[in-house]
Amino acid sequence: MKKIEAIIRSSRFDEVKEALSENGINFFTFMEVKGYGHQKGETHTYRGAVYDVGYIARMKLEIMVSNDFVQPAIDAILASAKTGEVGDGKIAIVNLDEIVQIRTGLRNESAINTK
Amino acid sequence: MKKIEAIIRSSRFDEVKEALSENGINFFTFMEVKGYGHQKGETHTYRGAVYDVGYIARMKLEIMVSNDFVQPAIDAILASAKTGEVGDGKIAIVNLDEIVQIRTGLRNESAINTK
Amino acid sequence: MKKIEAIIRSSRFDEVKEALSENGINFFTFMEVKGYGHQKGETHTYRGAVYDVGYIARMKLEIMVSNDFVQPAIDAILASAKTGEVGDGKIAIVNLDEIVQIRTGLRNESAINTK
Amino acid sequence: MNEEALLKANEALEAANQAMFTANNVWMLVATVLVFIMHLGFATLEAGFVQRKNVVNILFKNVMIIAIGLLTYYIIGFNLMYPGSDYAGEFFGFAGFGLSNPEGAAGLIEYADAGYSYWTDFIFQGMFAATCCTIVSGAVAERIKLVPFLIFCFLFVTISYPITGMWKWGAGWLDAAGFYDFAGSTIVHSVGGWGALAGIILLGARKGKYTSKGIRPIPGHSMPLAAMGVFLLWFGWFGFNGGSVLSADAGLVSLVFVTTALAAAAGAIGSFVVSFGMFKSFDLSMALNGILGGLVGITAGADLMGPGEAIIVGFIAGCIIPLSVVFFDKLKLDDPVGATSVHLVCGIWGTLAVGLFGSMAGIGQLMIQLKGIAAIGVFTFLFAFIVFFLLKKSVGIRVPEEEEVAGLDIAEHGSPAYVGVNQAAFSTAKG
Amino acid sequence: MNEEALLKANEALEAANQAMFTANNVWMLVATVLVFIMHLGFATLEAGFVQRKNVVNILFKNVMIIAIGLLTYYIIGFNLMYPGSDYAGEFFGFAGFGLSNPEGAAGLIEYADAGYSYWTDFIFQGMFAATCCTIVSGAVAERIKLVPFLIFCFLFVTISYPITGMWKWGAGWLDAAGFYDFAGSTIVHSVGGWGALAGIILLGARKGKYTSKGIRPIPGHSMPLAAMGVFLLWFGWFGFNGGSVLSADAGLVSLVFVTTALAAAAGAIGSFVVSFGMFKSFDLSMALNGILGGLVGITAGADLMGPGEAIIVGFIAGCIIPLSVVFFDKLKLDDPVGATSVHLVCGIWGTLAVGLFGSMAGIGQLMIQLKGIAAIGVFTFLFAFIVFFLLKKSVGIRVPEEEEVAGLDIAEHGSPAYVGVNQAAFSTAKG
Amino acid sequence: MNEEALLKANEALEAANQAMFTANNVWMLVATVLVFIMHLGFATLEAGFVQRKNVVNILFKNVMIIAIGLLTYYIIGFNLMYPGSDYAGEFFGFAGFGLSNPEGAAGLIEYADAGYSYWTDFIFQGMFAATCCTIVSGAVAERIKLVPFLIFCFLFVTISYPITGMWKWGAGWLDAAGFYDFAGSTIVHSVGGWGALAGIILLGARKGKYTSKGIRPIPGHSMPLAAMGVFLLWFGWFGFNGGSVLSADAGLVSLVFVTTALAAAAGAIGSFVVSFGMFKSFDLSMALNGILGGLVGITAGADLMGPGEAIIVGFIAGCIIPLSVVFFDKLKLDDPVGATSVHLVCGIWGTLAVGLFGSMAGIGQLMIQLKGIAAIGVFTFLFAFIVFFLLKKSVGIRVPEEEEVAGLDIAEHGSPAYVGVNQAAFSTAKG
Ligand SMILES: Nc1ncnc2c1ncn2[C@@H]1O[C@H](COP(=O)(O)OP(=O)(O)O)[C@@H](O)[C@H]1O
Ligand SMILES: Nc1ncnc2c1ncn2[C@@H]1O[C@H](COP(=O)(O)OP(=O)(O)O)[C@@H](O)[C@H]1O
Ligand SMILES: Nc1ncnc2c1ncn2[C@@H]1O[C@H](COP(=O)(O)OP(=O)(O)O)[C@@H](O)[C@H]1O
Repeated sequence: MKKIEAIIRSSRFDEVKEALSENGINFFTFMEVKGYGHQKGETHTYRGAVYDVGYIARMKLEIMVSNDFVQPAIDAILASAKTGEVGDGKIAIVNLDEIVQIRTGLRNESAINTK
Repeated sequence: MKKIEAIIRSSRFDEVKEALSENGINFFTFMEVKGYGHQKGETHTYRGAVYDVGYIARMKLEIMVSNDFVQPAIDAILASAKTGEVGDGKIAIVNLDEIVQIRTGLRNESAINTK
Repeated sequence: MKKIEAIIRSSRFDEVKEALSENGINFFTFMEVKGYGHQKGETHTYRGAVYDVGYIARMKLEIMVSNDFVQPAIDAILASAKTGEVGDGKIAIVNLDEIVQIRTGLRNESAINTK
Repeated sequence: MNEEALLKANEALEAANQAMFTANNVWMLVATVLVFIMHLGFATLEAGFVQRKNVVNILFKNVMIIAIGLLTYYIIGFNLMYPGSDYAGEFFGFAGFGLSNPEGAAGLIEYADAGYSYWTDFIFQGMFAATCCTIVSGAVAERIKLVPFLIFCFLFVTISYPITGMWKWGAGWLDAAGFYDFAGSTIVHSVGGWGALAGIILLGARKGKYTSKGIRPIPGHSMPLAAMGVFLLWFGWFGFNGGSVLSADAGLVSLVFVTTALAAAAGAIGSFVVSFGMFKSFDLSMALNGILGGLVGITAGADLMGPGEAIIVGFIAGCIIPLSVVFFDKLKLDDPVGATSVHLVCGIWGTLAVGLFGSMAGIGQLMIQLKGIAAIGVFTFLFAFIVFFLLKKSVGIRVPEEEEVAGLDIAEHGSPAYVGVNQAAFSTAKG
Repeated sequence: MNEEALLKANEALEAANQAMFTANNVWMLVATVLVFIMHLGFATLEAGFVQRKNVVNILFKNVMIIAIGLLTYYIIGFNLMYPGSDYAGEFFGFAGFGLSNPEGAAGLIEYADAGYSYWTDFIFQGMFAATCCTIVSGAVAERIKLVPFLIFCFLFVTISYPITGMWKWGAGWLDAAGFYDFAGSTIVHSVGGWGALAGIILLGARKGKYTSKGIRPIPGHSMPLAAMGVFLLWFGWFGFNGGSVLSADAGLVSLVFVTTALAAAAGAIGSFVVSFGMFKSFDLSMALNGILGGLVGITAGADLMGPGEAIIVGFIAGCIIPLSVVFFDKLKLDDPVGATSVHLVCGIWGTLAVGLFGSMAGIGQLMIQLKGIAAIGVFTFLFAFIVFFLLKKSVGIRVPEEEEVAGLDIAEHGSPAYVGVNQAAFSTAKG
Repeated sequence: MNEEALLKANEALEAANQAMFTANNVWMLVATVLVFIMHLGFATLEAGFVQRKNVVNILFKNVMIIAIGLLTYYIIGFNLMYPGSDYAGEFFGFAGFGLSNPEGAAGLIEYADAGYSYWTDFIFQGMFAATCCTIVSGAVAERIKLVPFLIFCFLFVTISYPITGMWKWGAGWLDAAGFYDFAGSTIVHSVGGWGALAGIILLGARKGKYTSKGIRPIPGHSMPLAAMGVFLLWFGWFGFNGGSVLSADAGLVSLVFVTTALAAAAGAIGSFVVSFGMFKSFDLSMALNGILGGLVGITAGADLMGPGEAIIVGFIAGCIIPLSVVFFDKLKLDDPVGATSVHLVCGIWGTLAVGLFGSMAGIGQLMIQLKGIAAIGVFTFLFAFIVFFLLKKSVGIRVPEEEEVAGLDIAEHGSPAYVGVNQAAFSTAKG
């Protein structure tokens, strides 16, 4: 089992969600994060001083899947999250030793609700 | 060393904290996250239109522990976070290559404050 | 490739950012988290009752790097985030199976913008 | 020409009287709008002192209270509170449903001895009426069911408040007995406070407030809202007390302004000093409650005191606040906004103060004040307790625990008070 | 001594007249500040009903509207709206640029029959003027470009509003025809509403509001701000309607207070009942709009109704609100704050109500009311439509999609409305 | 019958005079409540312009300032500022501690030539007094220690403000010299501004504001709060300037309303134009400060100007704002709310404007204005500097760096201004 961590533009969130859903992935956890990278932060102005806020706002999705779903998930995200502009974000794959569903106590493959 | 990632209901937070503490785990980091899964989002009404907010609010706990503590931690979370209703959340176990305590520079087992 | 997860004081954020940058690491994602550990939470007073809010506010940085950069990154963080007081936080290293840059579809080393 | 001069003089006198009537009435109308804006003050104060998840609910209640209060006061309340001279010295009277300008436009100036017009009388009193329910709404916040609460308000403002109000302001038996309550320390504030007390006794505390390990405070979600509420209440209080002169009498209204302002200021200082002494912190919520305590305290005797006496009365009210808040917490009576301390306790204090300070002070007056406090307290508390009790036994008054945890905004209104930054988090709608 | 008495009597009469003039003028000035604060009411209401990312923008617009409104009303508007008796019964008139106290200080009392001074007249009317643009600003929020919007406002408040205002209040042809609109259900509120309607037709809906799967609501970011706005508007409305008596006449102003307050309260109840029936939820935003609907509804006939009639007019206005909001959504006319429902629809209703209830009711009056509604509606809608259309074809009126997604605060102002907890997130400045 | 007519005429004249007195006094009391609500305006403006972590602190200070201001003005300030005719033309006078209605109720109308009563005089002036400290509180926000600040305020409002106020309004030497300051551009606003300047010089800038790489702005946490503050201040200013007529004189008060409103509007435009020119952005915070600049600017001569002149004075004040803000930043004088630009710089400008525009304009007057500005400036700045300096050397005036980083809300008050969504984050209480 793997955990897919995707950092995406919040404006692409709906599209990514739909693309994942079309690939049978209807489960994930997400949060708002701040990114620092190629793309510079927004430029703000306050009382005559112009400054860079130093970050860009992004969404992070964490998706636990069984191994078969890793490639389809990556493809779905690539297809839906890409704008081609600097700042599109990254996907990382982390290996998971174990997954437990709290409600049932079921472990691993059977704990993942990817279907 | 492992990192335990638990996604739980915020209403169970206090119970989970207590259960971990009873098992000698007095250290973790947590954050508010949004979940998308079996349980549907809250239904809101605004000016005559009913809609699903598309997510449920959850807490995510990240607990770094030495290997001995993995099973007790899982058991403690299962016992304290479970309501039996859809939406109870998941626990995932990630392997850690290394842990460093910033204050002391100590590494690995000695860096983890589980006792 | 590794993901470095660093939990630091928000008051050290600027210093850490600079130290990473000096080591050629100009890319990371960060978020506000709450910590529970050695350091007790802030003590608040409200209408005559004194209470511990139960957590301390921290920043979490997630930095994906190729293996060569792990040690320099750890050193940079240790040097810049340390105050020596209880509550300085932790660094953890997670192995990554794969990294994909959404904009280009490039994978792994070439996907990481550490240079 | 002799006749002409007299005619002219009469004309001039009538014009002067009309001018005075107009000036008086302008002041009473200004006082009315000032009392009106107190409802925004209560709304923001209470909204600031509750948790984020119960803000829509408290705002909704405050909106409905003023609407219900004005309408029922028109239909029943006004004629129950001011039944007319036929019922002087009585316990109860009613002059019939609805309103009717008694004499028509021509008679306007005679209505209240040139102090104000008939319509002004109604609308000024109407703005006061809803206040008693607003006070309750803060104390029972975060756990009461909406519809039973609105039923309670309807009955409280339509029946209970006008009846006890009539006892004094409607020339009833307490008035005849010499009880004095200038602008309503007892008649408005304590009445609200007794209703609040009955409510919180029957409701119980918010989940998690009183634990086996001690009190677990549930801080209000926004201090700017709370502070705004207090400033707006103070602002409105100039109309509440100043309008209670029932004319624009220059000397008296301005004296009432001075006593009101100084008592509020002294209340802030009193609360500051005592709460710093007790808790070693500069507690904003206490200073805010201290101002309100000072205002409630001076309300019964704002026209009887000199500035120095007003300062003493306000200062003591301010000192009472932290002690009273801690006291109610000791009793496990959970009042998120401190309404019982501010309105009930300081309302009693202010009413007693009439017997202790100012131009009516004296042991005899003190006894009469006690009598009035007790009579109105017993009636109001019983009324509120019975209504809440019957509601509790029938439809229930407390939301289910899940709803309390989730917050009343989502549970009862399906709508949060604040919506976050990121619209992307919204899925496509169903409806 | 005979002579002396007459002289004295004359002196007294003059003094009495001056006193009455002063009292009248005090009321009109108080009404002016109350109308002024409605601009804060609009600002907070609109700010509360938009998304977090468009708050600076809406506040900026509200600040600029009042500034532009006052200045242009001074330069042109006032003399276009009140060109003087030479233009009575006409469609258009203009008394020249700027202001000049016509008779000097000595003539002050004669200016408006001792009701108010020349300067008071200007400033009271000036406070009204900007309102029509503020109404538009809410409806077109979250997607209109700033500069074209300010150009629209400039033209709307400088030309369109004074011209139609003159038709009735400036003694123009509609006044001669017997049209009645006491404080501006049509002349102020519907005019704003027609401008809003033209704007939202030409602008289109906010991105993502109307999807193939149905309506996707875009909830306002702060209910406390919205509620504050409604209370402040209600507060100010006592000046808006009460000041429209144009003197401090005790009977009439106080009657207007009563009808205004009761209509607002009934509007809240009407909206509450209908929206609960329709959506099975206690919708705060609807209750708030219901209050405003009741206020707009009573505005045309606030001096003609008894309290019972005012309650009916307000209640119906409140009932209209949820129906109208749903109706505009059906037409895919996107109005974030409900300005078209509140100001246009209830403005029409209120103007018609003059022909149905109160002392002028009658089929003949109803027809004249319809005529006035139609004439002003056609003129204003066409004016606004043409101006917005020309702006659309030239500079464009809608922000680019990316800017809409990012929010106008960052895109147009480079500055968010709220800055988060953690300053550490700020990098060192460039500038 | 002859006698009867004369008696009647006398009675009528007295009634007319009483009516005028009452009307005048009603206006002065309304002005008082309007000035009162400016304290809420300052509180929300300053709260909006500081960081989230310092909001409780600034609210607490604003609450304490009005409390301290009113009480000390009662005990000392009023009789120091208005020591009576014995001290006319002097530098200093004192009429004793506390207040005493000098003639009793019967003499009320004579007190100020039927303009207002004794108590009105005190309370109107008392509301002004605290303003000077409120101005300082904004400038020194986010880094000053609470208790030393309150000590400073106590001394500033009790001693410094009344002494310089006496020089002009208390009929002191500057009044005798012909200095003119209608409602306090210098006497209130610049005085506050000088105190602020002394404070920020001795305190130093907030940590991280001026870096080696340039200015790092520290944006205010809530623009809605800031905007609300400015609207409330503008609202209150109608009482501040309108009440300074010291009667309800219809022509003069309404002229002051016109000049005040137009100057504020022109200030917004001036600031908008210049700041757009300088920074190419539509900066809300500058537009808000521009309004305040226009208001401060017109304050000294609001009764002397025609509307056109008021627009010029206000427009120039608005233009000054962005230049002045940038200028103080160049000097590394850190003022989170722009109090020095608004109150000090525009206060000086407004005082000078009396010599340049309006009915007193002239080179001689200009010189006298300069003299007054200098005299009051030197005295106030020295007073404030010495007090702050002594406090700095004794108890210290700046919070430790950790406290500044953590925020004063937690460090000094143990309580955040806003509490988040999730109560689950709270542990069980200790206390
Ligand atoms: N090495 C990295 N580690 C962690 N997060 C990263 C890394 N590189 C990029 N990100 C995240 O992805 C976001 C977009 O990356 P950026 O470099 O701006 O664009 P792109 O990926 O298109 O080159 C960043 O703001 C950051 O949140
Ligand atoms: N595959 C997954 N990947 C990431 N997070 C998940 C996954 N499945 C569930 N979650 C998280 O757990 C929460 C609860 O899951 P849900 O499927 O609703 O209930 P249950 O686990 O009881 O079946 C989700 O809202 C989501 O935050
Ligand atoms: N075992 C752990 N798992 C996850 N987070 C931890 C762990 N230990 C510490 N942390 C995080 O680091 C923060 C600081 O740790 P703390 O124990 O207070 O100080 P120190 O590391 O200096 O001993 C904690 O508040 C928490 O966020």
